[in-house]
Amino acid sequence: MRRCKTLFYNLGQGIRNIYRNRMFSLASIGTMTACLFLFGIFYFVLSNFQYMLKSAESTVGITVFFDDGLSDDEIKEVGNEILLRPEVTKVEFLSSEETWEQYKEKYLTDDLSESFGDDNPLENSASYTVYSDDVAKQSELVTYIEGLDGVRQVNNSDAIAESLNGINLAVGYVSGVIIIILLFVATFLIGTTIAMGISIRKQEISIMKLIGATDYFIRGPYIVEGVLLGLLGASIPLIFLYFTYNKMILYIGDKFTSVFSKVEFLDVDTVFSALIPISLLIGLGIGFIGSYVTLNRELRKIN
Amino acid sequence: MRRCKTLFYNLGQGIRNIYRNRMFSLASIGTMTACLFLFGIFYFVLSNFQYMLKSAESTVGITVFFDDGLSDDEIKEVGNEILLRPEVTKVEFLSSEETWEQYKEKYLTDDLSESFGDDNPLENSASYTVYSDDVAKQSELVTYIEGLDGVRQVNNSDAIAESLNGINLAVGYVSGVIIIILLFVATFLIGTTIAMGISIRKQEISIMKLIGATDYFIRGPYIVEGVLLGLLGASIPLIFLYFTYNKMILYIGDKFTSVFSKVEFLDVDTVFSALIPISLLIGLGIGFIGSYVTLNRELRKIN
Amino acid sequence: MSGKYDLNKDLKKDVDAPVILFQGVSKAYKDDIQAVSNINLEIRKGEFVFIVGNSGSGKSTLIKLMLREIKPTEGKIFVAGKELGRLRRMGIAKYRRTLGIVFQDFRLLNDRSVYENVAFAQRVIEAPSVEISRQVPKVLSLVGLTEKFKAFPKELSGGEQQRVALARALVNNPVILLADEPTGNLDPKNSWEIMRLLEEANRRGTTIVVVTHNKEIVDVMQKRVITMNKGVLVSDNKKGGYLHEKM
Amino acid sequence: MSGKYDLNKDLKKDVDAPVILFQGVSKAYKDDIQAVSNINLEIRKGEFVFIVGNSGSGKSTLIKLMLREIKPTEGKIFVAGKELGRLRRMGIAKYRRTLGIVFQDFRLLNDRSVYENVAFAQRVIEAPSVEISRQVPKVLSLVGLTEKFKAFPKELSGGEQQRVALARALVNNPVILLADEPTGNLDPKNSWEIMRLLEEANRRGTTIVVVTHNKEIVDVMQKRVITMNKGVLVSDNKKGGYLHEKM
Ligand SMILES: Nc1ncnc2c1ncn2[C@@H]1O[C@H](COP(=O)(O)OP(=O)(O)OP(=O)(O)O)[C@@H](O)[C@H]1O
Ligand SMILES: Nc1ncnc2c1ncn2[C@@H]1O[C@H](COP(=O)(O)OP(=O)(O)OP(=O)(O)O)[C@@H](O)[C@H]1O
Ligand SMILES: [Mg+2]
Ligand SMILES: [Mg+2]
Repeated sequence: MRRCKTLFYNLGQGIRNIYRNRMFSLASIGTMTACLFLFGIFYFVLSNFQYMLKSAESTVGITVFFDDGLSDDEIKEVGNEILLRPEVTKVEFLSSEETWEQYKEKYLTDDLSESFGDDNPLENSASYTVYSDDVAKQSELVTYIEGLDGVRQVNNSDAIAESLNGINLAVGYVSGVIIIILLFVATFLIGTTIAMGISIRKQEISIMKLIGATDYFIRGPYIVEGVLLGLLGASIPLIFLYFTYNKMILYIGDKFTSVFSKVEFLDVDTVFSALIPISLLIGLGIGFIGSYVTLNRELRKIN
Repeated sequence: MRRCKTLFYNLGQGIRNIYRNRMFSLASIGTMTACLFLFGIFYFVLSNFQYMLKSAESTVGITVFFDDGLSDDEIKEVGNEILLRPEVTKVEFLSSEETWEQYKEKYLTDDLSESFGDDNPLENSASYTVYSDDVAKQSELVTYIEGLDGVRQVNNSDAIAESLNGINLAVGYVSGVIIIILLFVATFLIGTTIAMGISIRKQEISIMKLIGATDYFIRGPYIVEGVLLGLLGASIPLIFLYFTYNKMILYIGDKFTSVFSKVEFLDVDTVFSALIPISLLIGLGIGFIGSYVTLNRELRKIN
Repeated sequence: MSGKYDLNKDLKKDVDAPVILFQGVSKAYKDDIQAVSNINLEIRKGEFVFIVGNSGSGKSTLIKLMLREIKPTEGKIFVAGKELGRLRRMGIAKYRRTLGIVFQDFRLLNDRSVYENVAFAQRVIEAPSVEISRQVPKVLSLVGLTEKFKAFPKELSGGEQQRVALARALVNNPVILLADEPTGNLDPKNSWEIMRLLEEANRRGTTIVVVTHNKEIVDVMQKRVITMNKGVLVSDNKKGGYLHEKM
Repeated sequence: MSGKYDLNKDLKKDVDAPVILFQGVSKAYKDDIQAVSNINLEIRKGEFVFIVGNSGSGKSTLIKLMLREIKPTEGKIFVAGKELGRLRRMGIAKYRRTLGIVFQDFRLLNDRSVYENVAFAQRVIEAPSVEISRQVPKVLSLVGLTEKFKAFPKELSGGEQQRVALARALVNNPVILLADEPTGNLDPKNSWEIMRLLEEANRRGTTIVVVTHNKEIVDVMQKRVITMNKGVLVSDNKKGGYLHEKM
């Protein structure tokens, strides 16, 4: 009963505090909103970027050439063995005829290519193109394939694979660093906002203490206030971002249709299934811890 | 004389205000520092990224094949005409022999390539590789080259050129949007900080007005304060970033040596020759306008 | 200084108009709180007027009206023949500079020292530095606070704060001095010293309006006494004492 | 409630120890400002004590020491036999709940209504809601502020604010009531009503300490009068009037 009454008192006072100190409340919510809005934008950019890289990775192929005179069955056998690797997503076969056709088209004039007649100078150029979804393991995969019976040569575009891998790492690093900086900045900003809010109420708190209120009694409403402001400040950018996400990806997709036409964006629910709990937790955490710590420090100072 | 005295009074009072309201001053400087720090980091990422893309662009080549039997002089003439274009940075010649060598190496087994003897089935495959530093104009360049006498065919890797161009545009867009958001957020945060600062002094301002101080007289010290806080808040991240920039690029270069080994970062002075004036202007502007506007609104409200 | 709003000059001239003139002035804070009702009042140059009355009878409201901190909801107030309601921002500031004011709640600048609080009133009228550094210590010694010039308001006793407020009101030799309860936190001895200071200023020509609850002082000094009750001006004695309560 | 700090119980019991006991108490705010020096003072249960003295003589400092808002730089203060300096945070809070205090500068909660300001003192002692809604209007009517219960401190006259502060001090029927200048902003009639309220509380057993400059009240009421001068306790009359100034 008494607990219940205290809870109601704290809730009521907390809400009244928010209303009475509109200025301060707006500032806190605004700061929180701004920080988590930036956080959300970054989260979008990075999660989509990594998703796209993942798709890009799976389009980087390894070309496998076979020993002279390998039979079709043996070639199939090699293909099956390659498919045993978990990171391999697809294996495509290109016969020597197809290779020669492609070559002719690319390098030879019509006259010249006709001069070859039905001869195929690239008789032994049948190949597999192997796609994997993890470029980081590509060199390992190459070694594995080179060790297979019947494989003459493995060509892999090291440069592209390494680039993708490097970009992946770089994006991961930069994203990590920026998000950490952002969280630091957010914590600092919200901390000072709360500290200023409490410093405005120093007088009020000191009066309460002089009348005999315990720290515990004084703290209640302020913490309720902090938590509510934190949650509000986290919800606003979430709601805003939720309803604009689809527009954003449509717009960006539209702008760069030539480049990104094949790449898909993460869908709204996937992105927000992680973003919502993270944002709310950050809001709640900063609101609670921020007001608790600042209050305690301030309460200790008074008298 | 009187102007001078007023200036000194405002300066003195402004500095004293900063000291007396340490809490508020720290909050303002902190907010400004945080925002401009983020701004600086973005500026680094983006300016370097664009610089790198620019270098990458210049490595994307166009391959030019010639009409059958074109003489060496005529080929040279074509080269010169290509070099007339301002965006072209380099033209490399690849004789048909070299092309055949490369081909043999890539596609043929030793046995097979020996069977060709000294024959060169790719007799007409001499080519220029043309490098330009502006992928956006590549299709224009291709049309130009196709129109030249003696040119049989122009191959350009549309995909790569378009990708680079697209990435370039995308980075420009995203960077623009993020920087605009960042400036909005910064202005909002600093605005509320200033507004809170002024609201703390509402009482003080009202007393001054009741004693007969004009808006002009009251405003002076607060504006000096705003400007000083703005400049301080802009200088701190600048100094910090200036001394860590080299470490950052060293660290990143080190981490991704395999990918970025060839790409150079912008050097410290180039980056900061733009960042310093921009940051200081932002600090000064927000400090001045922020305090001026908030003050005027507040001054109008009182009495 | 534009002539139009220069009350200062008008106030210093020996104009015929009363220094302060209330014509049917009422002030309602909210619809239901009528703080003062239909006040007609005339104060002439050089007068010394006490305003007395019960708590909540509208005395401070009268002072705030004279100061133009608030505007009347009805009626007009003239100072030196100029209507206060017509003053613009600049005019109000200039008008206030001719006043000396002691607020009931002191209203000192909390983050400035005693010296700076008093000096501030001089800075506002753009007094030269030399005069400030001559005048401020003088007036601080008059109210007995020479030793406290470095202290901040929070470090002062209630009575000391009140005397700082008075020093600030006196330092500019104002044309009109409005003092709301200037001795509420002062012991009898200090209170009498303050009254002597006010009388002296009055002798030098300052028009003085003092709100007070101090019956003894009002009874002894035999000045003009205006009595308020529930927002109504119930009596105006040219020379009198503290009216006895009617209820 | 732990027994150790339960001054409340001790105070309500009829213990033999004096309610308030100062032993050689001095307080220096800064090295050079000795606000009170070597005070020895004993106040017994049920006493009614006036503290008088010049502005800045250390009266408020005495009250602040009793309230344990500040600690003495020398000497000890005992309340109901317990030394205040030994109390921990929780103990201080509990101790203060047994007091009723009127501050010289009121110290009302500016963002709460009159009703909430008074109710707050009851909430602090965790009074049940029923009692709050019965007690608060009662005490507000005692100080004559029934109609103002919704107003915020800023919307009150000086004297009204002072009476809210008094209502807050009275609402819990405190064991000790410390009032610093409770009538400084009140007219004689209201002042006397307040004094009657204090006497009534005193009759119900509350120990009362009143700092005042009101000579008339002190002279008429003939209670114990302690006189301070420059931080020194210069006289302590069991039944007396306002001492005349010696200088
Ligand atoms: N800002 C305000 N809003 C609403 N009501 C107000 C405001 N200021 C004053 N009042 C009310 O107006 C009435 C007159 O107030 P005023 O301050 O003029 O009284 P006073 O005569 O100075 O009293 P005191 O002697 O107690 O200072 C009071 O009832 C008060 O509650
Ligand atoms: N926080 C403080 N810091 C420094 N000095 C202080 C502080 N508070 C009070 N003083 C000084 O201590 C002395 C006693 O102050 P105190 O408030 O006890 O006086 P008082 O007797 O209550 O006076 P009054 O009747 O004017 O209220 C004064 O000289 C005052 O300036
Ligand atoms: Mg008043
Ligand atoms: Mg005092």
